[in-house]
Amino acid sequence: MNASHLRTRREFLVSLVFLAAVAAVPLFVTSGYLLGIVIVAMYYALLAIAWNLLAGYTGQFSLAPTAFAMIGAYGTGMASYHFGLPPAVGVPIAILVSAVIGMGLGRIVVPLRGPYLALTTIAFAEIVRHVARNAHEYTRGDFGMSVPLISSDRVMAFYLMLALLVAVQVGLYFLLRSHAGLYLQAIRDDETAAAGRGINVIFWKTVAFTVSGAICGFAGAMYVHFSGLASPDIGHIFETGLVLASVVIGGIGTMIGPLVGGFIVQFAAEGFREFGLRHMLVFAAMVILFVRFFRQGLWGLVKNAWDRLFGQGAARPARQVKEAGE
Amino acid sequence: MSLLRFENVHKAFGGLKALDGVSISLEAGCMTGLIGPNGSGKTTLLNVLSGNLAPDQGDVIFDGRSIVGLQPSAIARRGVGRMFQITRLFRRLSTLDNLVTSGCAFGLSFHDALDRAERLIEELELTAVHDEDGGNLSGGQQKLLEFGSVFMGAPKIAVLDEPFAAIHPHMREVMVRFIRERHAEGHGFLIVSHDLPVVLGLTDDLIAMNAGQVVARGDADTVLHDPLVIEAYLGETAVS
Amino acid sequence: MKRVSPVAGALMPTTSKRIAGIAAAALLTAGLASPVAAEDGPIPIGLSLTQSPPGAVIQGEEVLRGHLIARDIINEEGVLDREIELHVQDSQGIPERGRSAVERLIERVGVVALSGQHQSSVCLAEIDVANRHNIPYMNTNCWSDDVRAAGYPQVFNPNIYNSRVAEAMGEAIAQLEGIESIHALAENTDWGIGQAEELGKYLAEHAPDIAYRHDLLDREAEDFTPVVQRIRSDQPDMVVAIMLPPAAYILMNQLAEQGVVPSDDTWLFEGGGLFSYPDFWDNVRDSAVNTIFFDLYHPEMPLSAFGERVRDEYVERYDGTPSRLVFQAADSLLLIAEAIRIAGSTDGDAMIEALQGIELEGSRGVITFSDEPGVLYQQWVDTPYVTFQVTELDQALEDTVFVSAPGVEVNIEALAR
Amino acid sequence: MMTLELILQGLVMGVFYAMMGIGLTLIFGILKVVYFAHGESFMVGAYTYALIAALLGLPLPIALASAVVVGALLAVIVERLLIRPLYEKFGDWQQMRDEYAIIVTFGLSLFLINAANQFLGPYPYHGPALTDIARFQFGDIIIGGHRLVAGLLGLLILGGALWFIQRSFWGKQIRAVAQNRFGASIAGIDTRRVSALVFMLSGGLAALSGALLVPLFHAQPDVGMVPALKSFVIVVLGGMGSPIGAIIGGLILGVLESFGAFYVSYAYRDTFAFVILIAVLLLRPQGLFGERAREV
Repeated sequence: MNASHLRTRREFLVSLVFLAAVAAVPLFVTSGYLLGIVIVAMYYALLAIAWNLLAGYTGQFSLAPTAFAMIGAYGTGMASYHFGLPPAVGVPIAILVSAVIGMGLGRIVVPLRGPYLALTTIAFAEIVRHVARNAHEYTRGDFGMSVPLISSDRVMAFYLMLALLVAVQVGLYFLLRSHAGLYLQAIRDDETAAAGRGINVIFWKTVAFTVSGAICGFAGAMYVHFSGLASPDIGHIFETGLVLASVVIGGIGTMIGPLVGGFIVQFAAEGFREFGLRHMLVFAAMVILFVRFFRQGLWGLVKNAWDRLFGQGAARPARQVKEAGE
Repeated sequence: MSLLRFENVHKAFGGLKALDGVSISLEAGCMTGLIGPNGSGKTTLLNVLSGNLAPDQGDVIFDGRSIVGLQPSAIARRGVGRMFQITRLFRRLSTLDNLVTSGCAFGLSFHDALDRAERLIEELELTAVHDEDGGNLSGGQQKLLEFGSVFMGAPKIAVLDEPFAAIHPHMREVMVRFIRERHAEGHGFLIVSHDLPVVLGLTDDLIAMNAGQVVARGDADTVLHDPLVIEAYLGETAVS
Repeated sequence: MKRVSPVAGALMPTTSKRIAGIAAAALLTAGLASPVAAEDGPIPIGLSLTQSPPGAVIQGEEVLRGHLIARDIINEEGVLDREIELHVQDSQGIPERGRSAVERLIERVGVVALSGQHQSSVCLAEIDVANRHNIPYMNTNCWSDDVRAAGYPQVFNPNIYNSRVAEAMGEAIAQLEGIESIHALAENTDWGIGQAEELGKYLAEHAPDIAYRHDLLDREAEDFTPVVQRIRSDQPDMVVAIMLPPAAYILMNQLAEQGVVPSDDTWLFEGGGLFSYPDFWDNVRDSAVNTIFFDLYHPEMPLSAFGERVRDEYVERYDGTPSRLVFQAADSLLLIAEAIRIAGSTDGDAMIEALQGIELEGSRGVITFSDEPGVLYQQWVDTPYVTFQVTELDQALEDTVFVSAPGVEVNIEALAR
Repeated sequence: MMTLELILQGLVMGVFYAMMGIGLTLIFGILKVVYFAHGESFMVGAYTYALIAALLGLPLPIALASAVVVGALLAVIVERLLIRPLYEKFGDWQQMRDEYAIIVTFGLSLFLINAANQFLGPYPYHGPALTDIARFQFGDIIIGGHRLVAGLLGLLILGGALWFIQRSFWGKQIRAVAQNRFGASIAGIDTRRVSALVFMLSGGLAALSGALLVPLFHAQPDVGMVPALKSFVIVVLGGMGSPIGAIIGGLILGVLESFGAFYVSYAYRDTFAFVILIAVLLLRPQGLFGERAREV
């Protein structure tokens, strides 16, 4: 077994344990409010996972995850609002549309790196949001569109969202386990070297954008059928901030980090309501502190603590090898 | 018929003519050294070959077909293995994964890639850092790893840009041995280096470049005594 | 009616439930757990309003002030010998946050009624929750017709609604003399677009000679010079602004900057109820002079004893003139308190029934709710409104010139130009 | 005539955009990262001017100067606390600098917006105009009094900033660090001080831009978001790292927006910038005045 696969499998197994714990929540918690929080947390986790595929595994620092959620949301929203189509038709449309747009964007931004990519994608996200806000005849403008609920039963909605989350996580595991996972990480680490080793960089980057866009679109579509409203706020720049924060707090470039991070960010946002007015303030401060001082994220902290306690890594501290080499 | 042919290749950056009508022909299984002072156009030539730069004019024929305009990855898969002057590898993948990734990309099945990677790790004496992230390896180990990555495929020609710069003498020995063995198996080599002694230890076939042009081609004796080459190196005899 | 608190259920002290409770508490932050109100303690009422961006924070502050004042007045006597206790949640103007805020209020705090929302998009998300939990929902200031048309029996609307505003503005405009062309500028929300379109419809019917056009503006924008230039070159007889602050302030100032208003040629009609915002004169200067304002409150409007109390308290506490939002908020809470009193309990059905038949002297008139379906559903149909004209810089509301009110003809002589 | 007026109005807006953009482009120049909290320097400048001039009633020049000082100070503190690791620590940090820079400045932006909302309240503040003249009229062209005065003042300051960057001793050091941080440090340039200087300069200019615009725009917590996004656009338009490019990019964007809003759509006024951004990045990624980076 090689290291990347071992790491991926370990993280995947831990994430399965986590998801199993989440699946048990409705057995103990009947409060619709709490279930609602967990559903929204799963939405953020999905966006975080999708963004992590791009940024953490492929090195493509896109700032458009919530734009794709919005595309998905409006895909099913407009299908339902204008044509009366049910979610069973609207959601697949939403996935298709966001995947196609993801593919287009991915293909277009192939030559761009780092800050240039960040700016192009934020511009794309802002254009999508501006169109949603201003194309009133189609999108109903700033107030958004009412969308039918996928299920009036919270527990049902909960398990639908969970099913999506599990499916995405399993799908991602198989993607990362295949040679594709190695290719994406190779592109992340050095695009030129990847191309020099025969990896079709254009193709794989586009794949990453397409898959990521489709997951975001799927999540956005499910989310509006839960919340009942497709609005431009889904794509607000603050929401993008929450997604990035989820990944960073959980641990970027890991399978488990974004999943847990999405839950943490949503719970923290709700929990800080206790602070009344200051909740956004506290939350922003937390993001800064985390990224400044705990940059490996929680998963990194857990892993280090584990290694220290149970020794497996103590024999070969990575830092020393590196210092010796330089 | 030759394996690789540069036909009157031109490339300019602004007003600077980096390549000014270069024509070179290399045979299959060659072992050729490319020498020349700094800024003579060697690296630009390699970039044109590997598809990282498009020539302004001229053609590059590899294995009977023009490769101008192809993606770098496609050129690599056709059998041009490239090692960069500044070591390029996948810093957050382990040594093994670096090799396996390259192997898969060159068309091996996962299991074949794994087998070959293990053999190469042994051959290149990288066993101690088998599971270490590429970014944590020492400079010499990284160079060896990059070397191994190129040979996860079956390059018809391996292009090495300054492969021996600033690495431990023992690792250099490993590398030289490795090159000799592969050459014996039929892989061609184009070695770009300032380090004349090492190049001369490997090959007797030299190409000398200066100011974007090929100034001499032939065996070491001829090339090193060519007046143009001496002129090019004048003041640069203390080659690094 | 059975209304077992789900939270109480989850925290019941059987072993498995206790473990679940601990697990939930560990999962969430510890702060989330909070006790459910006791039967004889204060009556918890939930407020969901905007306290931080990107929502309309200024409105939220006014709504909160109105509720605080009304709470103190109501608590002087108490309701069913209990006090009213307000629980405030920040909805940030984001529908999803609003939905989660009211769920939290209902399930964690156990509020018996909801009030305070002032942004239509958030209202639309919140009323579903109120409906599901059968909790009375007092719509303090969402003007969107859709909130009414949803037809939820829990939702009561003691404020004005879009189509009525457009009608009121149209009535006043149609009576002005010499107006041949109107250029309306509306923000890109249901509210702005709805009003601009309704106004166009009304004018097409009642004053077909007036050439009417409207443009939509982005309420996030900060420079409206191009549209102002367009207006300057077209020289319409009236500009109608249907925007909210801060975009509305910026637009008005930029109209003045280009000399479009105040002028002899062009009226400005303001349809967003801006004048009564406490920061109006800090932000708008020349362009306010000779502008006609639509609003829901004017000192010449008769106030009830309750209304006067609210006004006086506001002046004393916050040193300014209260806006309509303060009265709307006070009315909202008063209605809830009265409903509890009539129902004799905090049961949802009983309160809703009480509200449906209520006849309550609010701050600005007797409030009743219509049962006609559609945009009038559970709407206070006779919501008072007023148009008035500002004639001087820094004018106080009481010194402005009263122009018209429901049933009152436009006082054309009074109008300055 | 309308054309001339649209150009003039666009140029004036362009001056303010340029004041934002020049700082962002300098930061990009020396650090090669996107700085997301730039809009909050603008916000801080707008508040400082409005509060000092309107509430304390101090003379306008003092209010303007205070805005610059507060904006510069904030930026320097941010540089010290959050940005310095970007160039002090290598290894691990190098690998996710883009991520770190974007997330930390993004979080900072969120923090400052909410701090303003918390401590200064949600009410918009209006700053007094620099002149009592309501508007200037040249033939059919009308331009607001404050707008013109502030625009000219801004132009003057832009000229000064440009001189400072291109000609002064410090400016040369900034450009040396931008070209090659390592080389500059070997040549004896204190790169820390240069970084601090760049943040001071860009924070001060953004704050001044906010102060000059507050009589037109009003200070409120998220007032900096739109200008910040616009300044990204002009930095890309002008070529990342190029101060002259930022100025010309700002002017071009101002004029394009002016025409776009007038002839195409008012509602989409703020969308044009992003379309321009994507077009530039795809067609000419080095911008109008930037140099194409050589790769490999």
